[in-house]
Formats: sequence, structure tokens, C-alpha cells
Amino acid sequence: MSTEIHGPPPNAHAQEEMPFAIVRGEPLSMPPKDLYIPPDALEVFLEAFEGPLDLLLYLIKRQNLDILDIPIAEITRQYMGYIDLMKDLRLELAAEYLVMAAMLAEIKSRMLLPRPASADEEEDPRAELVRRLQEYERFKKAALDIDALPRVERDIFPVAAEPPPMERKPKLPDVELTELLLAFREVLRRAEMFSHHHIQREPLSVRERMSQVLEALNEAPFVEFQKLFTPEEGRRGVVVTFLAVLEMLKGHLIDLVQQEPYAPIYVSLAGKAPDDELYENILETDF
Amino acid sequence: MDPDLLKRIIEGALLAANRPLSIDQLERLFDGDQHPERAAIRAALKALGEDCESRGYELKEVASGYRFQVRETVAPWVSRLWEEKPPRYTRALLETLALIAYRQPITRAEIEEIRGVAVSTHIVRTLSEREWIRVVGHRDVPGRPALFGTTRQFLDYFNLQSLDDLPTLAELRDLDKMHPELDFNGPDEGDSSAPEAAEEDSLPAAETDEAGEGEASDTVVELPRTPDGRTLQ
Amino acid sequence: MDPDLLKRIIEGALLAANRPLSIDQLERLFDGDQHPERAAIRAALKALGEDCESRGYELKEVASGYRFQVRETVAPWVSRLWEEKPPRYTRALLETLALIAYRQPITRAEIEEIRGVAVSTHIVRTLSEREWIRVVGHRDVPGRPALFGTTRQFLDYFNLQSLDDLPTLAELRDLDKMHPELDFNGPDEGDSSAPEAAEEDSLPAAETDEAGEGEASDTVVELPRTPDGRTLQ
Repeated sequence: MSTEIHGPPPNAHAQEEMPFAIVRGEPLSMPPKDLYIPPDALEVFLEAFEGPLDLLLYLIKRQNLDILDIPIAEITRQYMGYIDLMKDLRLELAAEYLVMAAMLAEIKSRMLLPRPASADEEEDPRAELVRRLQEYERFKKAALDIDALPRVERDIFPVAAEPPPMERKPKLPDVELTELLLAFREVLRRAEMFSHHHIQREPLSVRERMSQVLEALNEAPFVEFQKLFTPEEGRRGVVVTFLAVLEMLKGHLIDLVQQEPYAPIYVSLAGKAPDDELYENILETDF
Repeated sequence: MDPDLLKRIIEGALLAANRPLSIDQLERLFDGDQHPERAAIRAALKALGEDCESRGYELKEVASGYRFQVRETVAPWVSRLWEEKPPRYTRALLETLALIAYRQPITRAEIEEIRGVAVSTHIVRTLSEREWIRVVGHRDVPGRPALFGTTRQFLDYFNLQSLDDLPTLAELRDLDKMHPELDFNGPDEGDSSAPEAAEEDSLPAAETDEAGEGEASDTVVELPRTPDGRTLQ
Repeated sequence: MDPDLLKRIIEGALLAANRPLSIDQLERLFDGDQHPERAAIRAALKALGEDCESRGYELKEVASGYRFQVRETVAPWVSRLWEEKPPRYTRALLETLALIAYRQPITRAEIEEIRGVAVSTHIVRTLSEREWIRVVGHRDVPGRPALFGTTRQFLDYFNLQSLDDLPTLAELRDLDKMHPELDFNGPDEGDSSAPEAAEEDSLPAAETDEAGEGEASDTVVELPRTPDGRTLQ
């Protein structure tokens, strides 16, 4: 930062520092050196500004300056004062504030340069800044306007009455079997399970039987192996059941328990096999 | 307080509250000095009830207080507000259902493994509430995850006698070529025909043999399983 | 249909719906043969509005349709029904919302350009969750940034029928009137006259268009845009 920025203010009017805080009604322009200021408090102060444009607007309004005629050197000095204060206090300064500082410094240096005779065509170096300040200011105002609109929850209370008693059966989605099959095909495609070229008929009845056996085991924890089979189903039915049992054994769904050779085989849910004592009891009650 | 203003305040409050209000709660709307007598509140409520006699709603006293309720006489029209088009199930739900149908009994983790994405609890709940799936057991691995299977209602809804009526994987590949109505019970559908008829009959020897050796995986397109019982992709 | 019944049905529906209903939605309450003319529905709405003139609520048309709401005169009492204070919104959120409302469709980068600070994700999320804004498209520049616009719910919430009802944007003053900076000592002459006064001026009709698409009025200084849709410094 150049010394000029920190230099003495050119006139008394601008000498009024922005109050850093109001303490018991007294404006405090600089934090007392011997006073510890909790960083949190400064963050609150910094949060009062929505950004560098907001801070600049504040500095301009504060002194009743015309936005179209900003005394750039003075405003820059004050702006840098704030930036330095924030830096001294080791506040984490949003990068946008520093970008603005650079922009101000650049405008100031361009203002110092002698202007060419054809100054009419050349834009005032402040023009872009003024545009942005104006543009920001109108939306700052628009935000306040929106905030002032009557709104639901605060000023507007929509009303409602209890709906009349009526039959309201929620409709459940309809599904076509085709949809289901297409969905499944899509999963298989994604899982690349169509790689087998000679897929035979998958006996889904085995899987169905697995569910049925599991259900039976949920009702009675131990079922004699033979009782799983229904001879009336014919040979195919028996095979299906047998395949289902093997499949479930493989998948750790069930356990087969046989106390000794030639003793009855029991089927139980996996992990729930009876210990020896219980097994004895079952044998006793069953036979 | 002006009885008319009191009436308007109570009317506005009852309509805005979205729940019944007791006389106590109505009383609390007023500051100390404006505080109307309870009798005045009661009178206002009575007047409000009479005011809306020819209107689309009425004042009702229920257990927790007073509320306005739309009249039953207009219910046939008003109920149309809730008559939405039946919603549609998501692709994720249909895929989950299909996997349970074809690969049952199957755990959620296995479904996720195949689909490559998590199965939301919502989907499982929706399918269970619809009674299309249910827990048929638990796999004996750490956590004892639930095993899902389809129900009788599932078969009924899709007009299937048994799961065997579902097309085979091979048929699925040719789904596009199949008859749009997917008349699986038709006699010209090759493999998918006849399962019921065949059910009672003896099976061709070859298939029985395979079954006898317990080599289900030759005829079943089996997903390889890891030792912990989960299915690999 | 009997106009009285029609009135009662519409009244009941508006009260039961708990959201604004459009004329289209009201029409759909009726079956084909009973179908009232739209003119009849409008007439019924008008009559309903008049009927409740002396009551605690009024009929209001907002962006997504008609709703009954508590009359302003009794709102101070009714608001006591809720113990918690209505939500307050930060300046950052309101400024972002204002930019989206007046400048839609607009990208986040454009909002940041005008506000001079980053727009927090939190704000965008809050506005989206309240359903006040939504993504209406993407700008066809690298990165395809989302374009935000406001919703009908936004207008409903702020008791508005359309974006035209938003307060007029403040006017921008012409840069040609910029004073040459003769010295750095700040304002000479009477420059320090309150800039606010000028800002509050009522706007010419052309300025109202600014909220929408209409650009290029002489009084509006438009920032040049680069191909990527950002505003040049």
C-alpha cells in the first residue's frame, strides 16, 4: 500500500472516521489498542457488509456523496483503512475485498494521469465502478422491497377447512408384466449376465420352493427332512424340493442336522440348529 | 370488543389454524385488556355456525375444539381434488421386484450387488406394503440379513400360476420379438408353455440326473457366490 | 348447474385444498355433462369474494390460482396462533432472490458479478427447497451453467399474481452526467445532495420492462456480456 493511502486526510470533512463500533452510544472509530476484541465480534462486523460493493456504498452514503462523483482517492483511503483493520485483526478476508482494493488503486492511478485532449471520448476511469455500484445498489434496494412485501407466514395466512368426510382410497400404481420383464432385462444387461450363450430353462420353481421351505421353517423351526417332500407332487415336485434344499444349503440359508448315522435328518434355519440337548428333546417328543 | 370484530377474528383463526381450536386457545389470541368474556366467544361461535348454514362448510365441535369442515353435500366434487392419476413405480422399484422374483430368496445386499446401487428402504417398504414381497428367512452370515421372496399376491396380480410362468432368461433376451401381449401361456411360446402340464409328469431323464447330482448350476444360470453368501457381478 | 350449488362446491374445494386452485383445476371437479361454463366459475368466484367482504377472510388471486386468506384486519390476532416467529431471511438470500426474480433467467456467476461476492451454496439450496427458485435451463457456454428462475410458489408466497407485480426496480442514472473529478477532496458545490432522493423517483414505464427481457432503454446501463455470459468488468 502506498503511503498516500495512509496519509492524512485532505480535509476535515473526510477526516471523520467510520465508527468502528458504537459503545454506549459513543462512536468508536478505532479499536482501542489495549482492548482485546474477540474475533467473533469482528466477524459480526464484517458480516454486516454483503461484500466490497456494499462496503463502498456504505462509505459513500455515510458522507452523502453523489455516487456519480466519487472522490476516488478519499474513498480508496477509507476502504483501505477498513481492509487494514481487518488484516490487523487477522480476520479471514474474502478475496473479493482485495480484488476491489486493487481496482480502486488502479482507478486512482488512472485518474492521476493527465488525460488526452480527446477526453470526451475517453471514459471516466470511475465509470465501471460507478456502474457496478449503481447496479448493486438497485438490487440491494430490490431485496429490501421484496422483504417488505406481505408474505405468507408473516403477514398472510392462507386458510383451510377440514375436507369433508369422503372415501379416499389411494390409488396404487399399475404394473404391466412387460414393464417388470423389461426392467429385469435391463438389470441383467447392466450386470452382464447375458454372457452365457446356452442358457437353459431356469427352473424358477426351485426358487419358488426355496421361499416356501423357508416359510415353513419360520413356522416350525425344525422340520424333518422327509416332511418337506410331498409325494403327491410327483417326481418333478420332489426333485424341485430337493434342488431347493441343496441350493439353500449352499447359500447358508438352512442347516441339515443328523444326530447319528441313520437317525432322522432335520432341517432348520441356518444358525438355529438345535444343540444336542434340544435335539434329544425333539427326538423324544417326535417319536 | 365489538362482537363483529370478535366474530371475524375467531373465524379467521379457526380457518387459519389447520387444526381444531378450543375456547381456551381462542381466548389466548387476545391481550389482557381486550380479553372477551368466554360467553362472548361462545356467542360468536354460535353466530358463526349460523352464518355458514347456506355455505360450503360448517362449524363442528370435535374433541379438541372447534373447526370448520367442508360440507358432506359437496364431497363428491371436492373429493376429486385428491383423485390423482395413479402414480407410477420407479425403474429402481421394478428392477428390485424383478430381481426378487427371479433370484429369490435374495438379500438386499445381493440386489444391490447386481444392480450396482443401493436399494432404498422406501422401495422395500412399498413392495412389502403392496404384499408383493415378504421376508422368507435370514441368511446365516454376519448381520443375518433378511431374505426376500415374492408372495401369492404377486403371482395373482401378474396373473401367474407359478414363477415358472415367468419367461426364462433366454426368452428375456428375445423379449422384443415376442408377442406384445406376452401371452406366456400360449402353446406357441416354446419353453414357457407347459410347466403346469409337465409338473405332474415325470421329467426327461437327463434333467432328473442332473438334479440328482445336485448340480443345479448347470441348468440354472447361477451367479457365482462369494464365501459370505453374497453374489458377485 | 344451480349457481348456488356451484358456489358452495367452489368454496368447499378452495377451503379443503389447502393450496391455491386455478380455474382449470376448479373445472376439473365437474363431470362432463355437469360441466359449468368457465364464465359461471368466474361469476361464482366473484360472488364468493363479495360474500366474504364482511368476514374474517378474503378471496385472493395469486400466481397459481385462487385462495382464501385471513383478512389483514384480523391478521394481528390470528398470528398469535403460532408461537414461533416467522422465518427471517438474510440480506444475502434476499439479494440473491431479488436478482433471480428481476433478472431471470440468470446464472450463479452473473449473480456473483453483480453482488461482488460469491453466492453460497447454502442460499441456493434454501431457495430451491422453499421452491422459490428452480433451474429453468442452462446457458450454452462452457460448463453449461444452470440458469435460475423463480416459481409460482415464490409469487404465491409473496402474495403476487405475476412478476409484473414486483416492486419497480430503482432507476440507474446516466453515466454521461458523471462529474469530472477536479480534485480528490470530495464533493464541491452541492453534490452531496441526498442520492437516495433521486433513487426513489418513480420510474418511466419503459423501466418496468427491465424486470423482464426488455433491455436497452437509454436510462439503463447494461453491462456488456462476454460470450460465456459473464459480465465484463
